[in-house]
Amino acid sequence: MNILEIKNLTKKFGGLTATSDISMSVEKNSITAVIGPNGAGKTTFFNMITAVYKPTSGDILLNGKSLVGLKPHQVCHFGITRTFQNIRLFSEQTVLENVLVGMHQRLKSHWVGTLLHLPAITREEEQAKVEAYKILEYVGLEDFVNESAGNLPYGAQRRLEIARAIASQPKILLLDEPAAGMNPKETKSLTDLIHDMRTRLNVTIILIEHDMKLVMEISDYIYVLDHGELIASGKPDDIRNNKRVIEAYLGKEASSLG
Amino acid sequence: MIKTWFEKFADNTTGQIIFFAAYVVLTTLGLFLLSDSVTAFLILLLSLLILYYLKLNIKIKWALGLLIIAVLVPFAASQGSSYQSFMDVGTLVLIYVAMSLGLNIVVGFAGLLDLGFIAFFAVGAYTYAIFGSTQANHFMPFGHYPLPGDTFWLFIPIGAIIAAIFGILLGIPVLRVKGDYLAIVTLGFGEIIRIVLNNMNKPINITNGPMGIPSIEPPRLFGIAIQNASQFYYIALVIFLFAIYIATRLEHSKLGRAWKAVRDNEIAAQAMGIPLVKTKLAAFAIGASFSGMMGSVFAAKQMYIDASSFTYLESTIVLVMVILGGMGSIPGVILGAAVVIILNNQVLTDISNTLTQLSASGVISVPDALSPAKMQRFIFGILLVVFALYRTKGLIPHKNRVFNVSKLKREAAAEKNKYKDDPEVEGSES
Amino acid sequence: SKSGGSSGGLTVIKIATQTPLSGGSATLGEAIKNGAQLALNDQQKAFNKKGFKLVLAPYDDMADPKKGVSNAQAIAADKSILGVVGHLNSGVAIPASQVYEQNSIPMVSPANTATAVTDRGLKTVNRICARDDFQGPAGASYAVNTLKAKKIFILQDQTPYGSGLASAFRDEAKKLGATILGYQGITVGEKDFSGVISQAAATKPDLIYYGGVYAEGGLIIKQARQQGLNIPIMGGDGMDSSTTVQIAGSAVKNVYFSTVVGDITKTATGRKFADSYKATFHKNVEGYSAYGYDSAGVLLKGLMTAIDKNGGKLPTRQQVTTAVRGVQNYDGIATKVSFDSKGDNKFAKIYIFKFDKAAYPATEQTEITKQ
Amino acid sequence: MLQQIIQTLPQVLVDGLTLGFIYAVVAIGYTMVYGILELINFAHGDIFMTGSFVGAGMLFFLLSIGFMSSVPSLILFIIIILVAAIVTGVLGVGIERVAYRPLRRKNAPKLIALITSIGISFILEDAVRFIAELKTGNYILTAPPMFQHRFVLNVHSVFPFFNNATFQSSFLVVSIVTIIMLISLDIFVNRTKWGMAMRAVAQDRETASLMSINVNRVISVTFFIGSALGGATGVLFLIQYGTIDPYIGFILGIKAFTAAVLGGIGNIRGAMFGGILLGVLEMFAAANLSIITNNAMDSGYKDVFAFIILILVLIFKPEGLFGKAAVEKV
Amino acid sequence: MADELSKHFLELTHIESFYGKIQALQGVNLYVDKGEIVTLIGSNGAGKSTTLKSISGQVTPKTGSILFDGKDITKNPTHVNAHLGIAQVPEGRRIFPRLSVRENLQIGAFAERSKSIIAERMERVFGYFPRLKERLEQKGGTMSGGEQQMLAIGRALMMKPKLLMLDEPSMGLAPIIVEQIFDIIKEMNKEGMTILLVEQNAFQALQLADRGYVIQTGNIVLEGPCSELLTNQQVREAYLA
Ligand SMILES: Nc1ncnc2c1ncn2[C@@H]1O[C@H](COP(=O)(O)OP(=O)(O)OP(=O)(O)O)[C@@H](O)[C@H]1O
Ligand SMILES: Nc1ncnc2c1ncn2[C@@H]1O[C@H](COP(=O)(O)OP(=O)(O)OP(=O)(O)O)[C@@H](O)[C@H]1O
Ligand SMILES: CC(C)C[C@H](N)C(=O)O
Ligand SMILES: [Mg+2]
Ligand SMILES: [Mg+2]
Repeated sequence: MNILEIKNLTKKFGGLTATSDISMSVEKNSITAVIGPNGAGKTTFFNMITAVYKPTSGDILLNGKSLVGLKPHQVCHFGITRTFQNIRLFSEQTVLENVLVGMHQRLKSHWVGTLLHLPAITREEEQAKVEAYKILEYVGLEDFVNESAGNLPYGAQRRLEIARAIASQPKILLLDEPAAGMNPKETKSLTDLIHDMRTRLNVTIILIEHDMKLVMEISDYIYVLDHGELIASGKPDDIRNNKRVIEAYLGKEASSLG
Repeated sequence: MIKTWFEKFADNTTGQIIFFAAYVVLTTLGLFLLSDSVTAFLILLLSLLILYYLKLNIKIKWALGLLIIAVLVPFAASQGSSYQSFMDVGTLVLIYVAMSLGLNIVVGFAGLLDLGFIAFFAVGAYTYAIFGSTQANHFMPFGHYPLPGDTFWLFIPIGAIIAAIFGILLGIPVLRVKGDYLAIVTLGFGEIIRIVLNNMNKPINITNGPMGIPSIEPPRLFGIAIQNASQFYYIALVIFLFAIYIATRLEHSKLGRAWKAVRDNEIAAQAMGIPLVKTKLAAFAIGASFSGMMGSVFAAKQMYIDASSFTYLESTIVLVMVILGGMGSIPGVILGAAVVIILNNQVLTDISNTLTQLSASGVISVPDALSPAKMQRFIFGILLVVFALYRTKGLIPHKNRVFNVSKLKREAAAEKNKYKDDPEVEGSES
Repeated sequence: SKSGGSSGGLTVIKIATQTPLSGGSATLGEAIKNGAQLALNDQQKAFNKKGFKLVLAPYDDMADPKKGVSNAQAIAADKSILGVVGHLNSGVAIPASQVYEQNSIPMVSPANTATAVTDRGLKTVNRICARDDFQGPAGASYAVNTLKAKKIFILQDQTPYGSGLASAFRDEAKKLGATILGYQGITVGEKDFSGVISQAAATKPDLIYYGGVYAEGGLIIKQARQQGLNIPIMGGDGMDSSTTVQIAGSAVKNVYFSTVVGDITKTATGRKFADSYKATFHKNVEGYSAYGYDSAGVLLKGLMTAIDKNGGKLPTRQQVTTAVRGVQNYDGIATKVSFDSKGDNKFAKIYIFKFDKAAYPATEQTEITKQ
Repeated sequence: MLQQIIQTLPQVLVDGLTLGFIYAVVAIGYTMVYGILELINFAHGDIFMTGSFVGAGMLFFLLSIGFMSSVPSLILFIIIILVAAIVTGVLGVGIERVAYRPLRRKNAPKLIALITSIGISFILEDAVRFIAELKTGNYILTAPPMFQHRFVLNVHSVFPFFNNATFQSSFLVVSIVTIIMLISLDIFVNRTKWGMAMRAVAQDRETASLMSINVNRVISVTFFIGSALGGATGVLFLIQYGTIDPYIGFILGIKAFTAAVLGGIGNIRGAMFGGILLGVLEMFAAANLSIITNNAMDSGYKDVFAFIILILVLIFKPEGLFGKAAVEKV
Repeated sequence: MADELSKHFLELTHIESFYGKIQALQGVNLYVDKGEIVTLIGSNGAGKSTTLKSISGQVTPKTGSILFDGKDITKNPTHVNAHLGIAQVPEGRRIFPRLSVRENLQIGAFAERSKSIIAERMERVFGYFPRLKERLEQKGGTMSGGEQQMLAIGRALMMKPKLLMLDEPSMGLAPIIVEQIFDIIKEMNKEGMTILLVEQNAFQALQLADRGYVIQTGNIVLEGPCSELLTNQQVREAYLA
């Protein structure tokens, strides 16, 4: 069953067409990769799904419902969250607080209730903290609970972005270059984490990544963009050997690597 | 040496309590005996700061703090002739603290720079002033004004609500404008409100224009008219406590986290499901309502208001209180407001009076152009620069809440954990 | 630091002044303070004889109502203060006097012309100057009847004083049959008023009236002349300052103002005062210098009466308050003073002055007494 | 009604331009400092004020030297404006050193500099007041008239529906000097390396220094230029209005800052345009608001009018008239 | 110390650097000879970036000394070091977001006066990254992540430095561009530029460089020719996976 359906999505910045007429469908509970050369339009594609940008034309359907025209926070309410290529943490706040913010949309408390000291709300807050801690344990950040997010090493910040995103219990999780700035060993554990998230959390994952080893290893399906256009799609093995993809993106060496 | 002693002291609760009790008793006694001494008054107030730094149970701290400000300070001060003067400064401190707490929500928590905050204070003040004097007769088709002083109490919530509405009105342009552009929009808004209030004596006379509104009814409680600073002190105290309660409760609530998230990174905040518009408007409305409440108190206390109390300079002074105290830090903001008010309305006046007396009696001689009576703002300016340079993050900088990790760990271990393969209960999860 | 006590065996009595000593209208505020200081100096001996020493306690109200109230509380706390001379701005005097009333501190104002100052019926509040509902109409009748102005354009500075005065002027001028071509507000602190002036010029008035203070008034005069408006310009007591001439320069010719203080240099005592003022403060007298002096004089007169009534002992504030209100036929250098039941001065007069040349003081044209 | 508005239009324009020019140059001071430090330099209005006092002081001093009174006023003026510009320029650099650089070094939060700037503003106001009072006994100074020759712009004979406008030769001086200042500054910032360095420092100080840019020097130069312009404008103000006091910087500062934002803060041309626009709008409102609203609002509302226009502009163009929307790449 | 001048082009002796109270470097010793490519590898938070920042002057070391080209530069401000010929491609690209691509490149050659030399260098950068030439007037901040990385490298090349320090240049780049970047580094090095490279992609870095250092929690734990490091068991386990 397809959870997400992209129809002829186009985005123009002035004279520049960042994505052009892209269509794809993402199966529920799959891991889908979007790859392509720099400036191909991958991040722009994520930005349209999460309503950061409004598409110039085309449609985005989540379980058949269109997301176009929603506000970014509404998209989150519909069950799509993301991480950012340029890390965007709440850097002044602690690691745990970052995760708590991720839970925002599923906490029920209203501020009036908070002021009235309603026991239900106090309880919810307590549980939220414990769950946030569990999530930090899950991504391996339990030693940084009270650290300011901005002071974490790069790789840890990336994992915190993931933790914050899964805190909202999304149906679809978009990861924009999650392995950037990680060494191979760290990338390996990230790969395991992504795998585990899919099975354990029942989440559909779409990721952008330039690390072909990771991409080839975990994706069920790959879409390749170049200059805003979809130039190929298929299973990892098809993509690995696709001439056009090798030429535009992989290069000879890298394709032999994965 | 000193450090180790200090560390030991920090762990010794009884020691601290004894020390603190001794301090409070002594200084209370000090003020009681030297009843007109500003120094004695300030040293007693210092106990609150000491209390803040003591490592005691938070509830005990609150109880002690309340005891000091609600009982000891007024009692000790009441012995001297400066009683009303001290209580007047105390009332002003409380008024401005509540306003600063409101502005702190807007600037400190939500990160929206506001240079027109005094407008909400003005709105609250005028609301009571108009109906608490004969002014309303000019345009209200029904009713008889002034409303009796007993209705004052109603005007505290009314002031809050009207100010909140104005907060939302201001918020609407904010939805698009960012950063320092916002600062200028709010500045403009503040000036618009002031000028309009100052000109609304025609075509219909609503605010009596530049002439201001005199003879505002004093509040009445059980038939007693409240007119003394020492009485207003308690009204302001109650609202102040209310404001602190709201501010601290909200800081660590879902809404508080949303504010800070919006402040730190709007795009990420939205992506996490935080509605930008609603969150910002809530900050403006709640922040404004603190000012609105205190506005009514201010009008009743002054018994006369005109637009000159609500200038742009006032807005910046409230902002100075917030930044000086430490943005986003509730204790800091309280200290910031207290320092600014006490400096301006008590310490500097006192110093300049002393110097004036000295120069009058020929002890020191200064040319008239440099007469100490004219120096207050100058000294205040120097102090601001010095404070800012030496406490760059504010007097009491904001600290992130520290979570009890071991407790969280224990609780996480005790509960069912879907993020973990639990060997014992394996299979029980479906 | 605030307690009274004695000095050289004399009991100290303090008289406070509360006026703006900093900010835009400090010239006038300081003139009042200095005037009061001189009065204390002059009467020191008489009080010393009775065993008292007079000390002036100047407070800076910064023309800010909040500050005025805080200072008033501080004044109330200083038990050796038995009276206040001040304020300059009615907007500050009104809230501050609520505190004086609660503490029975007599206040004598040299300058607060707004009606609400005494109309609230406070026992402690007195003034030696005329009220705006006298000053405004007096100015209007002079403008309409003497200067024959038929078409008048009015400007005001949107302060309690300026707008109160201007509206009193407007109402009377209308009554006397003049046409009001416009009634416009300006902003205190600005320097460019050409906008409203060109509006005024377009309406071709015979006279421009300005309710406000010299800082803006002087510029309005100058800028009106620059736009070719050589008609008479008139103002109130706020223009009664040497600074008006400094600012407007030669443009000040053909400017009239009504004021509450007459030309003190007409009398010998007045001239003596001006000289000793100059000798003490190295400044020329302002209109309000003499009123500062007379206000303090009235206050000291009341104080002396209270001392005598109290058998030569230090009187209470209540006693001084009553005595001050009871002052009758006090002869000051600038005005005679008798307080009525509200604290207004029965002898308060309005004087009309005209600048014939760029020099201060201006020439007195006439004095108007309330019927 | 319309007729009256049109009649006064030439005069309103002349006066509006005069005021607008002054706003424009002061606005540039704000915009430059803002552009480089993202700091609203509240003290800038007071630097402007100090400039006017330095100019007045110089003028009195020069006139007191016997032979100087026979020197043509244009030369006097040039000396005065240069001295005032240099003094305030140095003052600006000094303020930056004392009040802002230490904060930068300590990595203080951005807003804390707001406090030092407000503090400096209080200090400057009172310091100038003390000095002026000490020297002259009065802190309201009126300069001996310069450039007082009156011109009548005879528009009426060409377009009978206009009234004539009058102006003084000072108007010409103000216009010419500001236009020279504006153009040279525009060239400096947009055409020279310094300008690029300023913008780079504004956007990312650390990386700018990696590009061999001496960040502190660039900031000092910016403060020098911004403050010198402010000080020079103070002299223009003195020439135009004749009377100054230590508080002129406050209101003018707010207005100029508003103008800077209206034009798009950080943008030099925006500040120029914003200043001129604000001056003209304000003058127009002062002259015509009561006519337009049929006396419901008098000219006391002129600032309300100006601020409403500002807010409207920002609602539809949140980055100001000349500002470019800063798209944030996500 | 100054009299026993280093024989190395760049030499760090016992460098300790701090962020406030947090100590990031615990006494780093490292040298680079003229014409070498040296790589610094280590896991997240080990102190690689801090080492580069200490050399360029963005972080001032508390103790220790840094000698460059015969001069003591330990306490030099950043811009002075840049004048001496030290360029750094910073972590996270640090493009000037509101300058155009052209201006971003021009500012790289800030110290260079000659217009023709600047133009020449710019042409060369375009040769490597044609995308930049296509987008000359685009604001730096709106470029895609990888495009920004190219711009950051191009900007550093515009300086024509004596020592080029690259902090994870391959981050966010397409595999095909990564190959190209490594080629460019080689080429620059051939022309006489000394290079200090920080990379997560340790395998490729070690293949390219002459010598390598491994840093762990602020300490250099291993150093040697790359051929040795590539075969070192510890290194293979920790960084080559
Ligand atoms: N706001 C914008 N304005 C103008 N151009 C833009 C904007 N955002 C992106 N672009 C351009 O659109 C193209 C696609 O950008 P995008 O960020 O989607 O690339 P990408 O595929 O994510 O690349 P990378 O792998 O380097 O991150 C790029 O050429 C970029 O310069
Ligand atoms: N601005 C900062 N404030 C506080 N601590 C910092 C800061 N920058 C780095 N650190 C800390 O200093 C240590 C070294 O960081 P550094 O950035 O040098 O590591 P790195 O080796 O470059 O890591 P990465 O591979 O993640 O880039 C880390 O523990 C990090 O958390
Ligand atoms: C000096 C004057 C401006 C004071 C004025 N008469 C007032 O009552 O405020
Ligand atoms: Mg991208
Ligand atoms: Mg790094």
